[in-house]
Amino acid sequence: MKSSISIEMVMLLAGLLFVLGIAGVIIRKNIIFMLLSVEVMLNASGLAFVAAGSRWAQPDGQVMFIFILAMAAAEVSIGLALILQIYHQHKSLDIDKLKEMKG
Amino acid sequence: MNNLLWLVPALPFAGFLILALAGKQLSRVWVAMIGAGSVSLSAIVVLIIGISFLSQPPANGNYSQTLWTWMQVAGFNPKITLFLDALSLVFVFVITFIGALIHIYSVAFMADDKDYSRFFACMNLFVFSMLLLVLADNLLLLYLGWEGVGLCSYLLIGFWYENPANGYAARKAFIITRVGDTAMAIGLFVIFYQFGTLAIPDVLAKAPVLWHQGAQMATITALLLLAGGVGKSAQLPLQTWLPDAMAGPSPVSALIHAATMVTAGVYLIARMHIIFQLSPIAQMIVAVIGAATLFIAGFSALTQYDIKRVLAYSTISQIGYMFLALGVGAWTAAIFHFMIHAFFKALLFLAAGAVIETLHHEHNMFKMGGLKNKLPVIFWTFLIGSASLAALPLISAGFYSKDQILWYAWASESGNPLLWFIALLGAFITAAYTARMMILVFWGEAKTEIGHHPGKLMTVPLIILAFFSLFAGFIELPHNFGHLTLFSNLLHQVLPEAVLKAGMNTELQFQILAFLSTFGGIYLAYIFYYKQPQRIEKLKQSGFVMNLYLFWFSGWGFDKLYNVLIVNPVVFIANINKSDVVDKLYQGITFVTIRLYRFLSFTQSGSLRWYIMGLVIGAIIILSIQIML
Amino acid sequence: MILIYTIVILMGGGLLAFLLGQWNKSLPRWIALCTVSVGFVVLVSFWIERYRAVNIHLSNTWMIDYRHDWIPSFGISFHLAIDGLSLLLLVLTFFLGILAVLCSWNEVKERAGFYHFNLLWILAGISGVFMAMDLFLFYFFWEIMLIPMYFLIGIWGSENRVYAACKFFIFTQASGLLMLLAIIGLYFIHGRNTGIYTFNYFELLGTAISPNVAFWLMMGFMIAFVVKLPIVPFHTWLPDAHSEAPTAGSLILAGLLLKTGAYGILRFVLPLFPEASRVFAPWAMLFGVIGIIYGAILAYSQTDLKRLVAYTSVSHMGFVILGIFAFNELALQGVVMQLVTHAISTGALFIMAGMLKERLHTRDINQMGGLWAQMPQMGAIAMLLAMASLGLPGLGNFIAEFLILLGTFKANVLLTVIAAIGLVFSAIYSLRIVQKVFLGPSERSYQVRDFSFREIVIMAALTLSIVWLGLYPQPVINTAKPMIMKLEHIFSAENKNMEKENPSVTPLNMHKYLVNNKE
Amino acid sequence: MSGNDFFALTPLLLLAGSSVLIMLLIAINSSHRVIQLSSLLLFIVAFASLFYIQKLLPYNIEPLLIVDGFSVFIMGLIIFSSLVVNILSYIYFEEKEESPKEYYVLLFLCTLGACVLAVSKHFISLFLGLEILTVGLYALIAYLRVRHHNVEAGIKYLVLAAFSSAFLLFGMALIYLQTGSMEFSMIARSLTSLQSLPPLFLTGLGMVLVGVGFKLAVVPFHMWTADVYQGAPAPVTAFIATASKGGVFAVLFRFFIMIDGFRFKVVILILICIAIASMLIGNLLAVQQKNVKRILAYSSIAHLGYLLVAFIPGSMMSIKAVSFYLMAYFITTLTAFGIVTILSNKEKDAEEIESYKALFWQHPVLACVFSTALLSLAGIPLTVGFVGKFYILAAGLQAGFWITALILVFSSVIGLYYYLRIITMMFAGQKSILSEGKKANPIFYMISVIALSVLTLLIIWFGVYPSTVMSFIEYFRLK
Repeated sequence: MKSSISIEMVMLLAGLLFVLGIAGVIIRKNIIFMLLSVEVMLNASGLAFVAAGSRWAQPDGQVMFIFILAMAAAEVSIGLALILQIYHQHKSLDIDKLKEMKG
Repeated sequence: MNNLLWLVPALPFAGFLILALAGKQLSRVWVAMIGAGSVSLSAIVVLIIGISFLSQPPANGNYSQTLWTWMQVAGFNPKITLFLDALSLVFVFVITFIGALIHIYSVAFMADDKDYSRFFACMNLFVFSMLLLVLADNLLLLYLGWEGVGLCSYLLIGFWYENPANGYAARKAFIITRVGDTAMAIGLFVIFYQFGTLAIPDVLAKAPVLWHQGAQMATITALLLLAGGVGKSAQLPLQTWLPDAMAGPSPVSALIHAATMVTAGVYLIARMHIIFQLSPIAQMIVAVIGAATLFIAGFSALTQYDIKRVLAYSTISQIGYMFLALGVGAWTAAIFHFMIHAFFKALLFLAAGAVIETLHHEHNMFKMGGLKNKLPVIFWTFLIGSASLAALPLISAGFYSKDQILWYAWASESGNPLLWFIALLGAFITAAYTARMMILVFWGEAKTEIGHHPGKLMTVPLIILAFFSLFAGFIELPHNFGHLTLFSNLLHQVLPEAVLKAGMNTELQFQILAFLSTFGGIYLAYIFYYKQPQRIEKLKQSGFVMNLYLFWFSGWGFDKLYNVLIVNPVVFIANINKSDVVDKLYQGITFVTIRLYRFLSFTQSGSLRWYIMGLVIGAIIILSIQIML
Repeated sequence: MILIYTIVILMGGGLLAFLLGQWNKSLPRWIALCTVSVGFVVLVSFWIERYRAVNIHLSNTWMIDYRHDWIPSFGISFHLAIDGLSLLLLVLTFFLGILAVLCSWNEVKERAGFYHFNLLWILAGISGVFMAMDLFLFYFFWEIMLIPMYFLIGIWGSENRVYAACKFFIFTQASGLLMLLAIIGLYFIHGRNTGIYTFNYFELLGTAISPNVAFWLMMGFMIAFVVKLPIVPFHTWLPDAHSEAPTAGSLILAGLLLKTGAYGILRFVLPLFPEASRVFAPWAMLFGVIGIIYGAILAYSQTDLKRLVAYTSVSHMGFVILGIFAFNELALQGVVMQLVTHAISTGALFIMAGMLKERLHTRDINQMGGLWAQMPQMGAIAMLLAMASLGLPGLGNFIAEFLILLGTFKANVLLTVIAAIGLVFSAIYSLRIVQKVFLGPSERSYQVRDFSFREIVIMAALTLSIVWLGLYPQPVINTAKPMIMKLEHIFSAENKNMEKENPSVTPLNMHKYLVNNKE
Repeated sequence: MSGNDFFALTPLLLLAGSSVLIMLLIAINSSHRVIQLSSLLLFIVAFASLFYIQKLLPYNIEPLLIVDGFSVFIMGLIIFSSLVVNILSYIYFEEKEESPKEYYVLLFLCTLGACVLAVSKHFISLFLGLEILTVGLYALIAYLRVRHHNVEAGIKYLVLAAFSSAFLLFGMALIYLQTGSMEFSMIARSLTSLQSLPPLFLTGLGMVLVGVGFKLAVVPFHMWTADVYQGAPAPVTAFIATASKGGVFAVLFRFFIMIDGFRFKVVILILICIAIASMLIGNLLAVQQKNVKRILAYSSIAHLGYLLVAFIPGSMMSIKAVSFYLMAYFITTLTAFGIVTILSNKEKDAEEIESYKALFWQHPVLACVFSTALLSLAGIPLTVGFVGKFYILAAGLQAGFWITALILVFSSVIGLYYYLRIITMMFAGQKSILSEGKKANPIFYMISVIALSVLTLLIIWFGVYPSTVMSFIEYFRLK
């Protein structure tokens, strides 16, 4: 079955999502939202993989996507655990407050 | 006799070693015995050698003894070789003989000094170095002696080290002579590359072969050697150290700064006379330097109040005469004057030392006076010395030596009337300041109480020296007055005869002029300092005279000139650069590094969002580089 | 094997001193003394035996040559060899080593074990430098001596020691790494030319290198050596290191570490890059002369005694570089003499500064003065050393400086004359030392004792050797001769080529007119 | 998969199995000591298995993995460093944490991840290995969760690592899009025809570099390093500094060798820029730093820069130089962090430079060990670091990269300054402010000290006599 959406368009979307994710990470101060934005970036990469896989008509892209999902899940779970701890310690989720180490 | 030669320098050196290593443990008597004894023994050895040399002149005109080869590098192989010919013999004789007398004198003179053994150690070392200087067969060994005497001069000028002024004078002497020495060292380089050796006989033998008359190389070499001589002999323009060198004990002044070391320049030029002969220009410069020095120093001597400074300037002036003689080619006259001068100047210094000691270390002549009757021995010996210095006609040795020089300054081939006139003027001034000194010290009323009288150990050397100051002149009499040439005959084995201009045979007129100038000088002093001292006061009213007086008094302002031109700038640069400007460069690097660190560490702000920004910017840079290229 | 033993003895002795120093304070110094003395005796007897057995100045071979594979994949071998120059410097190393142990006999009371460990390892590193005939090995030893020296200065130095130690380390390390680059560069060039990849000195000799590359490679070597030597403007580590180091440290710095720089130039720079050296020679000589004058002027203005002596080293080392790049036997022999005599005389001055510090607790010469009254022996020795430093004939330094200037005169008259002015300056600063410290009025009323027996032994050894070298330097000259002849041979051929090219008269080639009569 | 495949993967399987085994041990409530010792044993077994699989080499497990000499060598390094970290961990965690047992599980997993990186030749296995490693590290870094610094470091690392992973993935996707394969050799095959690279591939490669660069902590992706090094527990820091970087560098190297990335000028240019920037900035950042862990962090940035210097020529010599330097760096860094670990106390890691004052007089052995390690990092002869640096310079100069070699020299001089500062501090003063040795666990303290001493001896031995190691590396190099 021939796709009606061209690869370029999908890649463009993926790139857009990726840049949006970057922007989100940079702009947001709340750690949860930062994690969220990172997820967006990861998914953008996943999308790119899927698109690439479909270009070469291989399943590899989709396999990769599943791996990415799994990895993102693991990451988020640890991330959330850490966020809990941070909230516990700092009573805040503002990333800019986490500046104890520098120099 | 040949193999006794090494004993001459070795004896004083042994004395030095014993005194330096064990001086603290020895009693004063032993110190004196070793100190004076070693030099006296050396004098006896010289006497033995000298007699044999004179009675059975060696075939080639010299004794030489090689002790060992100093080093052998690439064709440069100076040996430690002693070499004695007539010229050296005169010097060796003067050094050991006068040296021995001065040592004996010092036994009494220094009797109360706490550094008795140090004094004799240095004196012995000096005699050793000086002997090495005149006995050296090659220029490098000569240079060793040359620097060695400089060292001893330094040590002895600053002998009373507690006073920083003495130390300053000592360093001044060393450093100024070092300037000349350095030039001389360069001269040695030139000689080595020209002749491939530094051995004096070889150099002298090769020079006329290699260089034609007036060769440029000869001039360069001669001038470089001259620079060494000028430094050591306190001639213009390196004369400023000698008056200050009077800070040392009087025997030191007598031995080093009158009789021997300061005449090393004369020896060097006489020794290397062939090179000088090859360069008329250089020889002319020698003569001019001599004339100018004798003139300048004479006027300075006229204005001093410190008795030793008077004698110091007079020494400079008298060596000026010797240089003048060397410059006009009157080699033997110069050496003759050297010998006579050694006698009378040593005498004068020793006598002055005795006076100073008797007057409780009073140097100022204006505070002396009236000693004529109180210290008869000193007075008479001093008078004889002064007569010789002033070249009192006929009866003093100084007359015969100086007269020769005056005559040659006019009559020799390279002499000229101007030189002669300056020399004559010099003789006039010499007589004036000598008479002034005599009058101030011995006539008039006593201004300072005298202490104890000098003992036998001090007076006997004075008397012996006075004897020579009177009679040593008779071994060399003018043409028209006995024409005795014992001394020059001896020296003509080594040194050439002075060549006279054609038609010069009216020596008598010049002698009369010299007569007149001497008496004129004495009369002048008599008028101003004895008869009518108020005239001096009157003269001092005038600003011009006063300024002139101060100008002469300060040695024609040379010290000030050198301070302004050389010393102060160097010291200034040294002091502002004390912390080393180059280091600032590295401090700058450190500074930049630390600034960079500060900046970079500022980027490590700890803010996660900032880090992400950094990461993104890095990514953008990389991607844009990749896309662009 | 004697070569390996000397290094092993030192290193082993160091370790032993370190370990035993934990439970006995005085044992380390005895161990150190024995170790160094054994090495000294072995080397001296070897020297004498060689000197007697063969005409040392004629033999053209290496006395000992030991080689063992080390890192074969890089063509690196453990290659030690000595010729006369190395032997001289080795003897010097052990001689000063003994004195270094002796002069820190009472100075070092704490951590004596580690102190002597460092001392012996420095000596081991220096010995290695003088023996290594594999460039990698050379660099290896070159760096090895730094760390213990760093500790020596940094732990036992005076107030500002850390700064000085770091400065020393960083200067030498930075320059050393550049040399490493040059060594590796040379290695590859030689490898590409011949297919033999090796760091062996003998193989690398005569590597054909394009002039431009050769120049830069040479600069890599040179920078390491001139920093060590040191040459203005790379000298600023030296005053700091010297003034802060403990006495033995200063002694070794001045006596040995500086010499490794000169040795490096003689051994590596000139033979490996003859053409490039020739091109660089006028500049090197110029820097040498600048060093002579600049160091002397700086020495004059210092008030810290050790700093003053340090700057005199800068000045004296200027003569070394001047002489080396004159490329003739006279100057090179002078350089060898200068290395030996400067080590002795300046080392002695540093020891004396240490002794004064021990007694007066200051290095400021303005606070001294009039010490002669209480310490005439020390004063007399100081006088002699000052005279040595200003180049008084009869003492070793004179021979050195005279030969250097004599040799240089042939190569460049103008620079020689300027360098000779340095002799006047050396008189100024040397006499200033004596004046400020021993003469003049007493600044404070001290109660100080003169030399102890141990100090007399140290000073006697030093002064006797300096006088010996001044009056009969022939053993040193003969021993160094084969090496110097080889060097001169390299350059004499080129000399002739150069002279034909350049007929015009300038102040810089005036020498041809001053020296040409002979040829 | 055939039996042989399993055989070839024995070390990986052992590591994976070990983590399960430890989990079981935790479940039956074994003591910390038992777990520590058994994990030590398991690491040793895993390490030994590397020798066991030797005769198979090289062995391809299509399409994901390749077990060849190089990967065995890298795995050896990684497992070795985990082993050392494991030894050091006991006393560190025993006094700080009530139940440090899960730590060992995570350690095994991270080691597994790093080893997977070493054997991967495919983007998927690369990604898997990287994520196993990274996710494990998140937990390890923040393991002492009550400490503020640990958690801060954990979240920073987490966000940044995920962020950079996204770059890596996107880059991979682009390369995949361009070449149609994620296997290195296939990618290479589709590139062989091209002399100039298509922009899509270039962009992808750039993004991969961003991701990898982050893991390697090279400039400009270095900013997290100091914070994470400082915040993480000292043994974990040691692990991050060694094992994780080693694995990533290995895969990067394999990737570049296989696609022959060295022929593309642009890529080389970027790598040169990164190398120079890493060397300079890494060293500069440490100049006046007062925290030892941060100093070591910055120095690791610089050392990765040095590695890149050897990496850039892509020659035979590069491979050997990189292998050697990695080994040198591993041993040295482990030693250095080992000292930090041993000297840490219950409240605080020994990270202030002031706390090292007079260490030499208090603990001469530890001070000597630390000094040796620092000198090795500085590249002073007698240490392995010197031979490594020599190797790198040789590799760089052989290909004529004089600029990078010169920068290496200059920056390592800067580096010298801060290493010396630490060393100086250890020799300064009289009284140490650090506590006496770990009285609580004298045996493990001794074991740790012995382990570090052995490492020190290795540093010196390989520094003095490197030819055995060199021939070893020759045997195991990437072909």
